[in-house]
Amino acid sequence: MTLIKKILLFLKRESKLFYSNIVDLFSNILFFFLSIFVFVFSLGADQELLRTIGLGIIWSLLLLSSTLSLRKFYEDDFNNGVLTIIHMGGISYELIVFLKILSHFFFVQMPFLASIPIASLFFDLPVNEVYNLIFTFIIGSLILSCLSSISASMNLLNKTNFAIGSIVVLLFSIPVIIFSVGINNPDINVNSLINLLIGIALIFLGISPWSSAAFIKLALRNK
Amino acid sequence: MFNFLINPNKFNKFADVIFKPLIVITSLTIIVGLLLVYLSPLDYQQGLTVKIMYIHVPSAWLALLTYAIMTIYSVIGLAFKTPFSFIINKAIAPIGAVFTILCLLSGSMWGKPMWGTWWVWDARLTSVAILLVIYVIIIFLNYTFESREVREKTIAIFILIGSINLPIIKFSVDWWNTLHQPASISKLSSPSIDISMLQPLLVMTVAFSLVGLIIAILRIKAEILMRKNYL
Amino acid sequence: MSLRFQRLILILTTLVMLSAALLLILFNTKQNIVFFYTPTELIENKITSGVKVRIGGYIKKSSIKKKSINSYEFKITDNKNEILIFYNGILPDLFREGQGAVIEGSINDQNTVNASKVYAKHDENYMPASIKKELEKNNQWKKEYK
Amino acid sequence: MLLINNLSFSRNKNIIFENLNLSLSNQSITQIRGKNGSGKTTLLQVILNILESETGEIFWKGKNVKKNIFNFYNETTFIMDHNTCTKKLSVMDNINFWRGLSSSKLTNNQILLLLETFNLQKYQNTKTMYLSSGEIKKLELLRLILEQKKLWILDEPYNHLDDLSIKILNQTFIDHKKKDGVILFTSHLNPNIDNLEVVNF
Repeated sequence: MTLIKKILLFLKRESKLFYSNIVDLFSNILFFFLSIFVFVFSLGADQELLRTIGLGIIWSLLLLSSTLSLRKFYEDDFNNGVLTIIHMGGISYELIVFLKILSHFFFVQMPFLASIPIASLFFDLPVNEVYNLIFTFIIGSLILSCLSSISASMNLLNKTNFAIGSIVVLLFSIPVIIFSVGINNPDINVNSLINLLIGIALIFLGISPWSSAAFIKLALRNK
Repeated sequence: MFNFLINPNKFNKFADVIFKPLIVITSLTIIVGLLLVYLSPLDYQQGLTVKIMYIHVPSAWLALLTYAIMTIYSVIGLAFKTPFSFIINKAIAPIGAVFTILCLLSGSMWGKPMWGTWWVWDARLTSVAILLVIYVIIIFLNYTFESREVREKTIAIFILIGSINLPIIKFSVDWWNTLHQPASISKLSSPSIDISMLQPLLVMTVAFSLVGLIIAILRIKAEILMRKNYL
Repeated sequence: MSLRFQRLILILTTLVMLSAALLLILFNTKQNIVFFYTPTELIENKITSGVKVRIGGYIKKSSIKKKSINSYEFKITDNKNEILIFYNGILPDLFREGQGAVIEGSINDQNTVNASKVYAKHDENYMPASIKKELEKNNQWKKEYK
Repeated sequence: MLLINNLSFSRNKNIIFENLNLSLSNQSITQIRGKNGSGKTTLLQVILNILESETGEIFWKGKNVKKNIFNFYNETTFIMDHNTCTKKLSVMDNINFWRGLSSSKLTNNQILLLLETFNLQKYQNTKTMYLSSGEIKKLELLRLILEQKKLWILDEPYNHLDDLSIKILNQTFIDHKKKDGVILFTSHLNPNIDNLEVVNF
């Protein structure tokens, strides 16, 4: 019982932090829209072309925008020792990572959901494609949260080469992109594809607490 | 008995004993293998191009085998904190990368005349390309972190995460419609490759593994020497 | 709750998640990521013309017609349905009748495709040319697709 | 209460300490005194199992700490040498978070009273990033009373404190000692506390 109370407490703290950091979130969304503008202007206003490549561009820009908030994931709590305090409060590091992933999913990725319909307006995407995009984004962003957790905890360990974290996110997001964009193939079995995406999400949800916790423990030991 | 697989000193001794005979055997196998490849018949469809297979298939197998070995050693290293595991991980990652590159290049050279293209984005080719990227990241990670313990453990964990890719590579041709042909040799059925072509393929595979083993021994010994102060 | 108990619960959840993921992936791989469609799939799905597709199948026996230099016309079949292909360009070595091939191009109407690229697909059989002759002599050579 | 047996720790083949024995009895205050960089902080982290010792065992109330780590944490307050409060949250939010984590039974009124004694009540809803470093340190030390734990482990508690606050802190130590408490802290200073046990490091 006390553990559940502490978990709720943790999530409450995350939500408070979310409100105090809301400017960061809006800058991420602004980055997302500006990069869409850059894309549109560099390609020219060919409506037909934009419609065919729109989905791919939106997905890859969502991915890039989510790597922006990568450093925020653990760094603050790690540097001022809050992670240790929380652990001493009786929550294992694996559980902390799991909760962090959930709160990242709700507080960082979900706000992007609202920006997707607006972004698809710029590319004049058909309604069913937007619908599919939102659906795959909900599952895909959960995977992205797991990946961000893994690479952010990896970044705690090195103080110089931050590119490596983004590389890891991009590398493991390849299957997400393949299956998410594949959904708009006209004669694909949508159900099986969604199931496959859920399968990938479950794999990463399963392994990321262990690997991130291992990285965090390593980082604490070498602080 | 198998202590030399986990103990650096015993490995050194073992390597010293087998190294010279190994070189002799390897050169013999290479000569025999090349002769067999030279004498092997032409394919009824591919003609001379089939001989690229004798490089392509062994290097692909060894690329996977190297990664599988690294995965096993990472598990051992993380569970029992054996320093030798991390030596292996550092020493053989470039070997795996080279085999992967060899596999991709030879496959590309075969694909141009046979399929009509150097490269397609089908599941098998993509997953092997990802394997190469994983190898390259592992090599980069070796030069990223300041602390040795951090470096070794991070690489081991990363190898474990990346091992998801292995079954994807293996089964990609069965799960999905790919341009790449399915495996010709599997345990469950008799191989769909003629015996006169299977023989040189197997000998070449042994030869490739032995060459890989020799390079691995040299690299591992060098790595042990570099870490003499820590072991 | 002790650390061990938390870990135990987490290990169990991880195992459940991973096995569920394995089941989901194993039961759903077949249909979704396709490098190509078979002619039957293409006809059944009634794709609108102008869409880019890849079609895989076997080249129908004695259907290749060379109209001029580097301009060909042939049929792709999966023994149920067939599709007529027009292609301008160089064909790969392995491209022959009865052999597998993947065609990339845009659909004209129901049964014809304008190919922009032709890949020959190789099967997993490797056999010396001499043995094939031998087999053909003894009438043991079986080819499924004709 | 706390028994440390044959403890040693080394980092990258540099021995930080070796075969260390220490026992803290009930109702005691112990100071680990040593120069900067002598490994005081490391010792505290090894005792708290944040770092893993190479040899040796630690017992709390006769039980091995490693095997009952959360039971040990449940009776311990650890004050680090730097601030652990979240800078972007208000003072009250921080306090509520600590209170929840340690399942403390203090009521809101008691907490307000505490804030008053530390002269922090006007900052209740201010984000901690706007507080001065001395005030943040006082907020940090508030955790000692807030969490109501038996064992206090402090790393350099006297940093950033003025004379008055040092006096209050010493008084708090003595009060806690009288209530069956155990205190272990590191410092390079020479604090004015009766019956202080000093371990030179």
